[in-house]
Amino acid sequence: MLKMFITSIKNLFRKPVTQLYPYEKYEPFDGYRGKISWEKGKCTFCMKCGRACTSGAIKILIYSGETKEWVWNPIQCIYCGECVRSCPFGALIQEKYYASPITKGEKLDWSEIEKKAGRLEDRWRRQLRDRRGKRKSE
Amino acid sequence: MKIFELGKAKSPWILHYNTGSCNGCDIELLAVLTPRYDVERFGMLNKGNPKQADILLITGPVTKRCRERLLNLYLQVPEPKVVVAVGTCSCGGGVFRHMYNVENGVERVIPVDVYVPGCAARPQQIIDGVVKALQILREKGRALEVPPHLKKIVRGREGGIDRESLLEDLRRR
Amino acid sequence: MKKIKVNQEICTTIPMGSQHVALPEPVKLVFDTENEVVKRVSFDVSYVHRGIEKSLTTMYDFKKAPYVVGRICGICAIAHSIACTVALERSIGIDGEVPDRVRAVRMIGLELDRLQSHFLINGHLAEVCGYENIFMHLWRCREFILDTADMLFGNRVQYDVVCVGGVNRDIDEKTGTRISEALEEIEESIGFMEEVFTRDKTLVKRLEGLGVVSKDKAFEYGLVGPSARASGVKTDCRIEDDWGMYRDFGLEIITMTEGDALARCLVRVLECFESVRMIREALDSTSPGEEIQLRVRDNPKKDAVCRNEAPRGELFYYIRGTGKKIPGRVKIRTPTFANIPILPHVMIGVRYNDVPPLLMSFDPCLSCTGR
Amino acid sequence: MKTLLILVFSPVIGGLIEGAFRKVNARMQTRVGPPIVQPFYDLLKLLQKRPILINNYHVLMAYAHFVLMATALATFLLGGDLLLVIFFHGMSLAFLAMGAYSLRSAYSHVGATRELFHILAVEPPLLLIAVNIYMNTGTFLLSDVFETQRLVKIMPFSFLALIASLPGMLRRSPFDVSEAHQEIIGGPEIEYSGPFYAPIYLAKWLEKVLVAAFIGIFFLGSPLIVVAIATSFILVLALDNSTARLSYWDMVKITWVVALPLVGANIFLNAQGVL
Repeated sequence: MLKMFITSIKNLFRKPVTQLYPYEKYEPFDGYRGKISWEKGKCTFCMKCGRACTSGAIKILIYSGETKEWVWNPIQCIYCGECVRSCPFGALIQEKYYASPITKGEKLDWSEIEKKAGRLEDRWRRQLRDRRGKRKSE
Repeated sequence: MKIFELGKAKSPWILHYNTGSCNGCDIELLAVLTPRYDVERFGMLNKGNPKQADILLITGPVTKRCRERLLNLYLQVPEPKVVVAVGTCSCGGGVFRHMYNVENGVERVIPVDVYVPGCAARPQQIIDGVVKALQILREKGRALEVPPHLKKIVRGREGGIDRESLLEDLRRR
Repeated sequence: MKKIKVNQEICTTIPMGSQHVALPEPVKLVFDTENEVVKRVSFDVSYVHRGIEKSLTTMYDFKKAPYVVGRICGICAIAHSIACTVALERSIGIDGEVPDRVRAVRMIGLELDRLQSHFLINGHLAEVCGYENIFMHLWRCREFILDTADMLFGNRVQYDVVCVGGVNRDIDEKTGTRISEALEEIEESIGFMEEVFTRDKTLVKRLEGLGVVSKDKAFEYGLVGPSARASGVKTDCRIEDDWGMYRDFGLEIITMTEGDALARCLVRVLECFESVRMIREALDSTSPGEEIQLRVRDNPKKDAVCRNEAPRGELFYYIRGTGKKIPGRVKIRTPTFANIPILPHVMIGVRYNDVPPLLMSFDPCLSCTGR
Repeated sequence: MKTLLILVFSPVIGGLIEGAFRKVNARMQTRVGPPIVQPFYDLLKLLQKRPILINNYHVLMAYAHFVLMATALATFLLGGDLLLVIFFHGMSLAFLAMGAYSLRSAYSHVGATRELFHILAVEPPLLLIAVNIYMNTGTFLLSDVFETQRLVKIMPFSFLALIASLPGMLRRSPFDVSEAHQEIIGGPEIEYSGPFYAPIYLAKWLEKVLVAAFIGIFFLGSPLIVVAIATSFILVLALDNSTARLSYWDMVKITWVVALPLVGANIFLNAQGVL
């Protein structure tokens, strides 16, 4: 009790330990598991990252033609880094900066994208099955 | 008046509710109050009382038992109020998405204004989120200043939001 | 249970929860009090049930399981991850091949987690006693531990470092030396914590003799972890089911005999010293550069259990392997689940203002219990 | 004119004292803390919130609490009767408790009961101090008391008794039982919100000014008056930061055991003519 009393009074004349965060820039440690960045050139759309993702934050939309899309949802990701480790081509890199908060307007409609990805995957699977069936019948 | 404008976004009192998160974000929320980050710089106090709160910080993917409590808390906070979903699981479910006892995220129950990502959200991210929430709080405060001759109409329209109808809506889902 | 007659007419019913400042988690306690003395308690702990056990047998394959079970509880996340991983490894049959370096890294993770958890709960306990300054000081000290974790594993709370067959990242020598420096600072702050919980008059006055659990009672109710050790029960799963190298390092089990709230705090404080020693031993015994991840080819096929000592006590995992990617059954028994039944018994006869410290001294983690 | 000045300036000074309290408290916990004008921001915000009414009586009691606290302060500063000041102060706290009893909230009831114990703990030492002042000055009328210089010289033990009951009066740990944030979340004021919470918030400032004035009585005519007030407040804050909260029974016991004998000793010594 007495010690804390003296410490409290001493603290009055010491510098506070607070980091004035938004005004003072903060640099995360090296190796902090932050945002995931994607390089288009290296990606082959093998879907390994999507399958490795625990929380389903990566969806790959493969439309009928050559148009393919890699979607990552920052507010669904749990930042475990499993997708980065699973990528065989090094197309995914984990930056050391954390994602910033977003407002209502900037948010992706994730359930819509989930549905869409599911539909596209189903179609793609069906096509694959049909092709295999054709090959077998031949 | 300009002097009234000052008070709008300078003293957010927070209410924290855990709707089934892993405690990770909750302890980071407590850590935000401690000397290293000290959000009392922005006048933020952990009031823990919905009637005196301005900002609701909600963690967790909203389990089915929690949602009525969450709605109750939301309705008890006087306007203007801002809802901040802290952490991945309150934004969209995170790893709990599509589990059987979970509503995927806070937005399914009450309107959310700011989404703070991260699992668990860092104190820096939470501070960023609160700063963003303060801007929204200021805007919402302005929207409340309705001219007096329109007040009657507005009040009539807002009377439509009552607890029973919202609960009914929840049950139907 | 002590039978005390409750006069309904002069009773004040005080609900606590599911939202309350002293509770970071949703739990509802209803107290019937007479003149602020608790006469009857009822508990409701299942606000946070999310269905994780079920989802592990339907949604996620076993390689994702360590990440999912880490989200059961953010305070003892790595304890869950390790228990799950070890159980899975035993089920696959590769637990003998796990290299020493992996065990060491896992031990460092677990002990860091224990340190921060003990700091957290002791600080929070001081806060609910109305001693805000200690809360601020202990949590300031806790930031050193979190910084160390941030440096090592890349996150402050959810380390996510454990995977089936190894760990995700190794500790290189440069970081190793930096940790040894940080450990000294941490040890200093543990010394501060010890001084507070032994010397500070008002805090000791409030906690001493509060919620006494005798050794027999502790056996009877099957208490685990620091709560059991404070009553004199010598139990520690790190020794009993050693997945790491605790037996080699000679881990000491700290016990006390008083069994009150203060003893529970002091057990935690003394355990912190032991944890620091374990981290030092683990850092010195192995060197980086070895293989840190085994290739896992098989699926879990046997029944396996793992008992791990989480910061709150014994954590039990049972996994039934079926030879498929998804296990047939996952059963989790968490420490708080064992510690809750005694709470109504010790709370009766206590003044309402002593209830939050008493509750916090058992270190309840409802996210674990609800799952 | 003087009345008007007091009415305008005392809340401003009270707000600044409250802000300084929060700032110093934060610095003692090695934090930066809010800006010193933070209480004014809080008040402005509270006035702009959408009102939520629970019952009329509840709100009436909040205003009664504020008005009586303001009356107590005005009586004090305008040189009224010291006994009246203490009576108004106690009455105002009682109104807060009565407002809290008008609801069905359990926390509110517990808080109100504790508030009553609070009055029980704090008012007797104050009354005895007033009696001691009467002994030395021959009057309860403050305008006459103001003319006496440096009361602290002849009644040092009474001053110590006042310091001992300060944590109780300012609701600081170890005696912050009535608002006990971690137990009953603010106690009697829990159900007030928005503009109805504002009078209670203001009354808190006024109470601080009242306490400061009470300390000031002992140092009248001395240049140290401001220093004395500031030091005693800092001591209270340091005590707040070095103790845990005790129960309400301990509060009554400790305040009485420490403060009452001190005043009694002073009265005895004054009667004997030693001091």
